[in-house]
Amino acid sequence: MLKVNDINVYYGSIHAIKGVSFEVQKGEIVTLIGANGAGKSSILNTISGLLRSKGGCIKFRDKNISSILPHKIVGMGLAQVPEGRRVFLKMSVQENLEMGAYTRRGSEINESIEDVYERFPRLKERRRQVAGTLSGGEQQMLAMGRALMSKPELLMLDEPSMGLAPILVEQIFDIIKELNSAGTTILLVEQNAQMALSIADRGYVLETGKIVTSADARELLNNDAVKKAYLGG
Amino acid sequence: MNMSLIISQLINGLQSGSVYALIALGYSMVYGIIMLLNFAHGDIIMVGAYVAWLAMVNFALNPILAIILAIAACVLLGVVIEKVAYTPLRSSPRISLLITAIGVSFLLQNLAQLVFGAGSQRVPAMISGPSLTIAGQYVSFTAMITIVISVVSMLLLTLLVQKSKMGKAMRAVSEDMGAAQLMGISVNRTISFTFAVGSALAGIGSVLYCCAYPQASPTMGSMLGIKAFIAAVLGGIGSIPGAMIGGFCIGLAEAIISAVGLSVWKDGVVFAILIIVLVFKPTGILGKTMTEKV
Amino acid sequence: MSKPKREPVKLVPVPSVNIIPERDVDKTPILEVSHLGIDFGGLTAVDDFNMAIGRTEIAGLIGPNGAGKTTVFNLLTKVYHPTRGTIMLDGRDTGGMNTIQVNKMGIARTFQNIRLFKDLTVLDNVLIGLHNEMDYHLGGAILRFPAYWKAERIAKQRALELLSIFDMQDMAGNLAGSLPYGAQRRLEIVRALGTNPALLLLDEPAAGMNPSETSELMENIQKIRDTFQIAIMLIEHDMNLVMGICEGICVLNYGKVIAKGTAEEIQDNPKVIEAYLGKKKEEN
Amino acid sequence: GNSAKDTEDENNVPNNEAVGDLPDEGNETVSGDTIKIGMIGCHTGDYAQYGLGVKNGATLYIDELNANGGINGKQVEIVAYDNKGNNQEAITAFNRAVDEGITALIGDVLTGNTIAVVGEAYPLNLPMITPSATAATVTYDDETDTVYGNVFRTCFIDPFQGEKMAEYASEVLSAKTAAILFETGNDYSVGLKDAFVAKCAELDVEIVSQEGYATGDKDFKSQLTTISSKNPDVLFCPNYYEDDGLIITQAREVGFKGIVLGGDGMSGVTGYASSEVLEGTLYVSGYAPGSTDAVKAFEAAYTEKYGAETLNMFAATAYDAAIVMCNALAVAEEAGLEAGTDEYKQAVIDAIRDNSAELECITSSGYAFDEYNNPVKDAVIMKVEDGEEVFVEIF
Amino acid sequence: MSINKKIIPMPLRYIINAVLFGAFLYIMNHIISSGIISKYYSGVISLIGIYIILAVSLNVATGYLGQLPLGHAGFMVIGAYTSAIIMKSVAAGSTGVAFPFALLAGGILAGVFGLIIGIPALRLRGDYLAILTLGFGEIIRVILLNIDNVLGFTLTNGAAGLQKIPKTTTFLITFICVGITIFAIHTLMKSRHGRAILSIRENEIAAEACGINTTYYKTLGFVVSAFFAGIAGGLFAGYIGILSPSDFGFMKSIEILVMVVLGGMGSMIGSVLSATVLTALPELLRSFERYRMVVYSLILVIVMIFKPSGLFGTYDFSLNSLLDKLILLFKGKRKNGQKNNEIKEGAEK
Ligand SMILES: Nc1ncnc2c1ncn2[C@@H]1O[C@H](COP(=O)(O)OP(=O)(O)OP(=O)(O)O)[C@@H](O)[C@H]1O
Ligand SMILES: Nc1ncnc2c1ncn2[C@@H]1O[C@H](COP(=O)(O)OP(=O)(O)OP(=O)(O)O)[C@@H](O)[C@H]1O
Ligand SMILES: [Mg+2]
Ligand SMILES: [Mg+2]
Repeated sequence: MLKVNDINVYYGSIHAIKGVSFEVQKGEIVTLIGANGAGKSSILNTISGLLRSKGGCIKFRDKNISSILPHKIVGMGLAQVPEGRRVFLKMSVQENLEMGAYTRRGSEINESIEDVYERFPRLKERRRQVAGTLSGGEQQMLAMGRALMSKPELLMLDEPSMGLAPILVEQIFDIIKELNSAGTTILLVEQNAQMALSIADRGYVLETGKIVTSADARELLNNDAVKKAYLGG
Repeated sequence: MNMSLIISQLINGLQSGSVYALIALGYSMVYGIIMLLNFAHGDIIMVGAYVAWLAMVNFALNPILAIILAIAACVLLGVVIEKVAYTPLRSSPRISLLITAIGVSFLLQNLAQLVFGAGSQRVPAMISGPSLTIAGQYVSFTAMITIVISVVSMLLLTLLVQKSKMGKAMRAVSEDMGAAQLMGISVNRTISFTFAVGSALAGIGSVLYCCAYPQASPTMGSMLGIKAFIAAVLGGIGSIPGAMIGGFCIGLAEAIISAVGLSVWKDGVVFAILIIVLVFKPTGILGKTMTEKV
Repeated sequence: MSKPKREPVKLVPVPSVNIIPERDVDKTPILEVSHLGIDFGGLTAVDDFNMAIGRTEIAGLIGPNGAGKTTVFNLLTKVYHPTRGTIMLDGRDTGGMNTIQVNKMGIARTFQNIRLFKDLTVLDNVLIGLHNEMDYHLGGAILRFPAYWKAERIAKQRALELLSIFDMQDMAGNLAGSLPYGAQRRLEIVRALGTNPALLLLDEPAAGMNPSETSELMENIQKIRDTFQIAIMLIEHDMNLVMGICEGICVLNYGKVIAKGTAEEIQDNPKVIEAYLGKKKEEN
Repeated sequence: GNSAKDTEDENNVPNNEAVGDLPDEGNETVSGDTIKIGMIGCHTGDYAQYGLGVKNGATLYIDELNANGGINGKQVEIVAYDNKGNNQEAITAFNRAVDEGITALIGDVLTGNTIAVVGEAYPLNLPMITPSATAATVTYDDETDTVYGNVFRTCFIDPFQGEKMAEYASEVLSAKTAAILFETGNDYSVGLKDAFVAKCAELDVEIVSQEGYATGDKDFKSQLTTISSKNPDVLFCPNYYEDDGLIITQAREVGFKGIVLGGDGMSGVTGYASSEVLEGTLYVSGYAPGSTDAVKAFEAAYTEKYGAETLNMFAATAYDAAIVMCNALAVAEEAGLEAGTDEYKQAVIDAIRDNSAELECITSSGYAFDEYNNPVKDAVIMKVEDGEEVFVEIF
Repeated sequence: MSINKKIIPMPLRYIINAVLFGAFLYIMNHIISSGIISKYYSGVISLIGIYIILAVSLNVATGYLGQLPLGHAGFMVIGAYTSAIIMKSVAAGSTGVAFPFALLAGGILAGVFGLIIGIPALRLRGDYLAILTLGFGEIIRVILLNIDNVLGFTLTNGAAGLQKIPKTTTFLITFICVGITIFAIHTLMKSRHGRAILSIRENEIAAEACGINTTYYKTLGFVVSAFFAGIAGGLFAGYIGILSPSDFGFMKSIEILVMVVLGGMGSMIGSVLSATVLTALPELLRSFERYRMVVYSLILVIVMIFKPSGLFGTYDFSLNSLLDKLILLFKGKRKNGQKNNEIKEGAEK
């Protein structure tokens, strides 16, 4: 479904992503793990078009999207929950969700909103509140809910558990699993490697802009090097 | 002061206030989306006035056609300025954008001076109609039409921004361009649209201005722009009804100050009002205080 | 402006940070909060919040998202002014004080969303933290009196030492904004330490860190407490960290305290499990 | 018409001036066969129409003179610099022109700029004639009671015009009440107003209302509504013609019925308001367009060369200033003095003062200067009739 | 980037700078007083000096404090009128002696206004502050224009302006002021007070959390900025000899702001160079007369598009670090890998 081939990203003179290639099959949960600054977010941003790769090619559903503008990519069924939530702080919760459905039209939008509220009852309580005054966790829920509003085929999540209460982390991971079983393909970036690998089908380990290991999630969980570096063991 | 004098002074104030308000709306919209004090906005009005003048005097066109041409020219100019001068600076510090806007403003003024000469040109009447008499006081047709058009523009604009999809896209883009793109919003199109609407308002403002003060001169936009901008700030920049209220406040304040014989202090008093309002209500009359969540 | 009671610690080089004295926690309270509460419009974000922290205690504040934890920090540091209740720092009521005065009295903090001076160097960030520890005046600065040289020299030395807690002294010349995320979080802690606090508030210090970085952070937090002999209160969602180093834990939900106690007590508290921890703990 | 086009052409005419040259090395003074005259003024900016009028008017005469063999066989070279109507630029431009070796100056244009330039030119005793700076203090320092011997002008002074209009209102129009609407940030306007007020007090004309406006204002209705409500016999508008056009239009709109009076700045107002509202408006001027053959010839030549747009009163007084200046230079040249020397400058100054009375000029029959170096000229009263500015009488 | 490469010990660095600056003053003064260059050039050089002070002082509020004042000309005009009124009232013989005091008085009064404007400004952020300062500048102008009529005495001479001000501004006094301004602002900014000002620009909430009295330092930034603008105004008055309020409108403020931004906000050398270039540029463009404003505005737009952070960004040139680099270049060949050593030296700076 998604095929990333030899992408390179530069920030000025900093070479942040160095020839990364990987792929995500339809229906999979794939996770990218790596230390701070390894380049995980940069990869997601490149896929969604916010950053541009020098050379290389990104194929989504067999279409080269490496030079398509980000807003068009969303329309093709690829959504991203960006790092740091980035909800629209001055808009209400409800409006944020509506923005998520920007590419869609029609009456099912309201149903989708209700679906999201069902998943995150807390959001329903705060539907009229301005997103800027939500707590960190509430914002994270909102960001996920918003991404779901576009009914994506591939959902990219950038550290969705960051700053969330344990109970919510579980909930978020449950939602991810649920979404996946409902047919959404997931590309997950996580610091919480333990959790991520436990729900993922496959994983890639990223170090300073390069993929160093790729394997089945189960294998990675038992990989000593991975254990030592990312699982605190 | 007798009653009819007061009424006629109020109408004077409302008329000039309406023009300020229209222009302030444009300022507010552009500010709202890219946080730019678009100093070139006033000069767009100047170009509109010259286009109207050219159309009617040099090409002897019908006034209606001249009005359409003037508005179209403003829209085009606004969008082109945005594309050429502001788009490359999207990710730059805001002050660079501000200086660019000032540069564009200077450029338009000086080009106009080069092309049309330094003196002003008389713009023939574009709108005419029957005048009214209210409370024994004569009210000109242009005054009425100016007030009506600006109120209608404000209502339409409020609807546009609050209700339409494009309006929501505008608000989203103004907050976080990256996230807006992830929602499937075309940032370029949204910003261009905003500039087009803002400039169209400038175009309308320009036509109404010329009806009231039928002259076009290269620097006519700068003071007008600043006043309108103050109106926008006074009302709470980014707020559409705010721009309207601000415009009327300034117009009325000027009229009242002049009426009581303090006209030489007019500009000073207008600015003093602004400062006092800002000190007590730092975000303007209708501006929302957004406390930063820490 | 009431003069802060706390004596500024004279700027002398701190003892080497590697010496961790063996000692017990000083439980006499540095901070006592009673009946603290704040409303935002109709929303009561924090209500009837009571707690005390010992002089060298490490305390944890946990709770579901939106429970009001960050708000408590904001109240303590006077970013928000409480609607009700009192905050006593070292026996003094902080009512009517502002952020700056509270800081001078000894509360320093980090932020949930990092607020560094991004375009300044790491060293400058710490030196700004040390602002009130230097005492030369404006004229002395402009005319470069000896007091300036002396204070700046000592401050710089102190800054480098503080940075060395996290082994960051080599980054001193880098721009703060260019640091990796984790390093930025650590720098915020160093900067807060610069203000010579008696109580250090850390808002999710481990957010965005992986497990190995987190365990390193835990050691460092303990090291800071031991070296500087200060109280630390932290908000964190990483239970390994909280349970690992906090001597006392307070759990908030919907702005109210639902439980208080040691790590063990909290872990087994059904209310906490229901509202916050989830069933996972039982599974383990 | 195609006036925009005209302006374009006018400025593309390459006048044989030193504009394009950078200052030569070594700061040479007058070269052997040319005489350099400086021309500093606001050629760009808000008041460019005055500056360009002055520049073109003076250039017109000098070109004619050069075509006829120049002064004493020497060609006259113009060193023209723009000051954007700004004092700081006026001083630098002047110093630059001095560097270029000018022997005399026609300019500056605006009063403030001229005073700034006088500050530099007086110590050099450089002969200068301003065709347009009307404030009394341009040629005379009232604080120290010194007359700047080197500074002359070919236009009226502000007080003179203000007084004339007050007298005219009282004596000819039998006005008993008057109102004023003036531009507060403009020393010309304020100068005229002050003189008008003072004279009215003397003549028992009551000033019922004195309103000001700020530079750049276009809306005068509030002031005019107040003025109109007091029903004055005359309204004195000592402003420039573009503003006056708007003022008179709006005055009629709010129902003012009296007579509008103006100063020489009103010359040209017919382009800026309809003939109905202007009908009967009177102003004092130093120049009556189309009044004599000499004036007609000047206007024809000017229009042919530069178009009609900047053909204003100051173009005419600048033409006169050039006549006076060139005549004086000729005197010094004939005396065989060396350009740039103190004697030469003094000789030019003396000649301006003593030898100008008999000259054939267009806005005045010769220039006799009083003890303050101000010209003794007759005031011309102009009136707008059927959209034309016509000569009424000499008052 | 290492923080620790200062090789010349501190007091010596100042002496080197002082000597170099003194030599520059001496040579230039000699050149000017001996008439090697004409009044035109010396006038332009004085103007450059005045604009350097204006740009550098505005940079304190804009570049360092991170605010956007649009009324710098207001402070300048206060200094100019104050100094001019004083100079006009002193006896002709003693103008030379009185001038420095007049300048100081102008600076102080401007500073007082900086304080007055700074206080309401504290409540405002960003663009609202910009508008407030714009309004302030305009109010000052309106007051100077009309005050005489109202209060009945002649102080400012209204629209006609203050004329015949003794022309006491010389190259020497201008550049001594330039030197003092640059030195004072430099030493201020490289101190705890300067860092406090910077911290407000960077993040006000965090600055407060660090115990920095943001109110005090914001006001300080304004006062310093205004004070030096007042001095520049006094020099301007003594240079030009005539002051009229219309010369100090909004456009003048913008002109100065453009200098700061074009040079790079927060870069002192940027302000200095861009003040120099932008003052000299119109003179170089004199040959184009009618096109020079068009060219000026085009340059402005183009520079901003291609170099949005200004020509120098926040880079600050320092003669010392240049010398340091040269010295390092020589030493570098001999010494290697002595980071620790350098850190110690740096710490002792
Ligand atoms: N805007 C930027 N300018 C310069 N460098 C950047 C920028 N954004 C990221 N980088 C650098 O690029 C590298 C990769 O960053 P990225 O944010 O993709 O890492 P990450 O794996 O997502 O880290 P984290 O776990 O902290 O989110 C890092 O070294 C970072 O410093
Ligand atoms: N300025 C404000 N205006 C309105 N509501 C606010 C404001 N600040 C906080 N709140 C509300 O108060 C509640 C507590 O917020 P707070 O940020 O303290 O949560 P938290 O416990 O820190 O959560 P998290 O762990 O997600 O950061 C939230 O519901 C939030 O929406
Ligand atoms: Mg990331
Ligand atoms: Mg929080």
